[in-house]
Order: sequence, then structure tokens, then C-alpha cells
Amino acid sequence: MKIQVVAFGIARDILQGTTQEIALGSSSKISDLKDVLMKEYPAFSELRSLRFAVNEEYQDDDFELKETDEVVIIPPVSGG
Amino acid sequence: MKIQVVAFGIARDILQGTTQEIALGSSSKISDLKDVLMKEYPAFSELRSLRFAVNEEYQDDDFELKETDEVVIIPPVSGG
Amino acid sequence: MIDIQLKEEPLSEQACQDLVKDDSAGGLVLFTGTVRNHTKGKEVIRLEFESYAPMALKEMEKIARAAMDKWDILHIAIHHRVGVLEIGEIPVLIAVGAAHRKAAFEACAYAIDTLKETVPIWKKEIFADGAVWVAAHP
Amino acid sequence: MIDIQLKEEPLSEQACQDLVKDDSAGGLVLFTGTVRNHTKGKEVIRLEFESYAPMALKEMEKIARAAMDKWDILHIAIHHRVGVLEIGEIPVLIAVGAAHRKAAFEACAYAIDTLKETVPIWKKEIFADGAVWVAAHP
Repeated sequence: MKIQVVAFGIARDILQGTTQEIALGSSSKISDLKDVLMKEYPAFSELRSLRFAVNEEYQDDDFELKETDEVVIIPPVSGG
Repeated sequence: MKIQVVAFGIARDILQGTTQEIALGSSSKISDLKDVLMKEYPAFSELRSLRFAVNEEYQDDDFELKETDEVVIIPPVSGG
Repeated sequence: MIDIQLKEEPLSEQACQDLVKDDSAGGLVLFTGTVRNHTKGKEVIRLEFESYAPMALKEMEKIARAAMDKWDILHIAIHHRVGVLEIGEIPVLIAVGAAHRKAAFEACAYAIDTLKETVPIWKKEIFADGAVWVAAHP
Repeated sequence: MIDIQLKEEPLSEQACQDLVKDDSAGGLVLFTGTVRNHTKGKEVIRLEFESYAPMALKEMEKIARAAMDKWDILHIAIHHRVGVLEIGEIPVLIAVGAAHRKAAFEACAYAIDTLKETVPIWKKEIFADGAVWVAAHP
């Protein structure tokens, strides 16, 4: 399946764009997406943390993705 | 010697006046002044606390008073 | 910077918070005390504050200096009002500016806690059926 | 009452503090974050904040609800600004109103601490010789 990921902050700089389509096997989890991103964009592994939000909620590594999900890469936040 | 005491808050209500002259033996301490006040105005013993300031500083029971001191009765404070 | 004020005129929260601003102070904490409309379930109509002014100023200054000694803060402002205050009006403001917020929170809480214990200011609550000097009796 | 705002326009401290006032709230605490002119000894020229807005609003709302659950507070307002901010400007305001001040201090400190960990907002510091996404790297 194909997942459209959205990136903010330094994640956007690393992806060199706000959105990116990532190809994953069927019934993939966030951990699989993370593996692909880290492999294709090694700069992700240098970040202090890397979280993912699905449909505006943080989700853990074992969350199963669907093609229709809104998946957002959340690099270390720094509001306030 | 004679000490002019100044009273604020409920202490003024108890003394029925802002100032009061209190007669004490020579080389009296705050503890002596307190004893006289408690005896003449029993309502002072009902307060949560009773402190004294001499020349704008808190002083303890064993502080020796002089006639020229500015002595202020400090009933429980409630600022803020 | 330390700023201590004791006055009869209304206090300004914005003016107090502005006093502790600084291009190197990233965190500011303001405590505002307001007159509540009830105490122990009884309706308060208004409050009257009086102070032993010269000593109150000295004690507020001591609190500010102690806060500067204990925490890494840049500025502290302590403003207290006296006289008659209606419900919702502000008897006290404490603003603290620091490079880091933890110090600002702790110093501000310390200052209001200590002010309520040491500064010679007295508050009388006026009810429909009488008046009480707050905290005078156990 | 919970009030959450995320906007490009300058934030108002007085407006935020006024939101948590209440005739039965005796203690109000306001935290103001400001843009500092340096970070680790290096001069900051300005900051740029961006957010994943719909989720940032949800996460701020969660913080406010958690604060209301954990402490006995009456009102909390969390306002965050995005866009370009100059030195001294205000990226964040958190105001809490409670009957007693201890709850207000603790809830306000909790809210800003949690906001900095969970709310998807990113800050870029602009220096004379480049720019850095704050806290991105260990």
C-alpha cells in the first residue's frame, strides 16, 4: 500500500517537502514506516525523537496503518 | 518607664485606640509588655498569634525596650 | 530589579508583568490575588485592607531580596493595595522574570506564601451582618 | 472554563488573565513565555513557529482537561502564537484561576511543562549565520 506522509519542522527539511508518498507492504505498522524512512533518509536517525500521529493522535510503533490515514511525522516538538 | 504602643487591625479594636501608653518597670522586655497587655486586655490572649515590631523590625520576647522605641503590636497578618 | 509598591490606587496586572520583562528573561510568572465573594460559605460584600506602611514596605523588600538570593531570577515586582476593595478587585500582584520558568514559578509562590505570613497588612471582611479581621483568631 | 487559542496575531497577557477571573477565584497565575535574545550564548535575531494546527489545538485541549481533572481549578486559558516572532514577543500564555493559589501555581506549571513535550509546534531560531530547529537533535 501507499501512505501519504506529511512532515513539519525539521522533518520537512529532511524529506525536502511537506508531503511524501511512501510504499509499504500490506498491513504495515508505524514501525515499518519508520524503518523505511530511516533507511531512505538517514538524517531521521539523528533526531532526539521521532513520533507519528495518525488522524491527529499520537500512535505507537505497533499501530496498523491504512491507506486512508492521515499520517504525520512529528519530530521533537519545541513550542512554548 | 513608659512605652507608647501603636496598634493596627484587631489590636486597635482591642485597645480601643491607635496608640496607648503602657507603664513598665525599667529594663523591661517585650515579654513584660506582652504580660501587661494580656492582663489588661484579655482579648489579646484569644488571638492566633501576637508579635511585636520595634522600630519597624520584628523582635522576640527577650528584646529589651527603650522609652524612645517605636513599638507596634502586630496581630495575625492577613495581607495578600 | 526589585520593585515594591504599596498604594491605595487600583493595581495594574499588565504594568506589573511589564516590569519584569527583559530580552534575556524567557519566563515570566504573575500571581494575581483577587477579592473573593465568599469565605467559608458566607457572602463577602467588600474588604478593607490596612497596613503598617513603612514596615510593610521593608518586609516586602526582604521577601524580594530573599527570592533573588534563593532562585536564579532577574526581576521581581511586589505590589499591594490598601483601602476599601470591592469583589473582584486586586489586593496583591507578584511578578517574577527569569531566564528559566521553574525558578520564576518557585520564586513567585515563595513570595506570596511569605507575604501572607510576614508583611504587616490586615484584611477586614465586611459581611451583611458585621465584619471580621481575617485570620485573627484560631 | 477552558479557552484554547492558536493564532498568528500577537497575544494579550491582560486578555488571557481576564479570561480566568471569577468572583469565586481568589488566585490567578499567568505564565508568559517570551522570545529570548540568546541561546547558549549565541545571539538570536528572531524565531519562526509552525504548528500542525488541528492536532496542536487537540493536544492543548487535552492538557487543559487534564489540569482541570488533577487540580481544583476553575478556569484555564492556553494561547499559543505561530509565525515570525521578534525578540521580546510572546509565543505562549497560560492563565489559571482557582479558589486557592497552590492549585493555580501547580496547574499552570504542569500545563507549560506538558505543552513543551506534547503539542506539535516547532520553533526555528534564526541567527546571523543560519537557523536551527530547536531541540531537534540530542
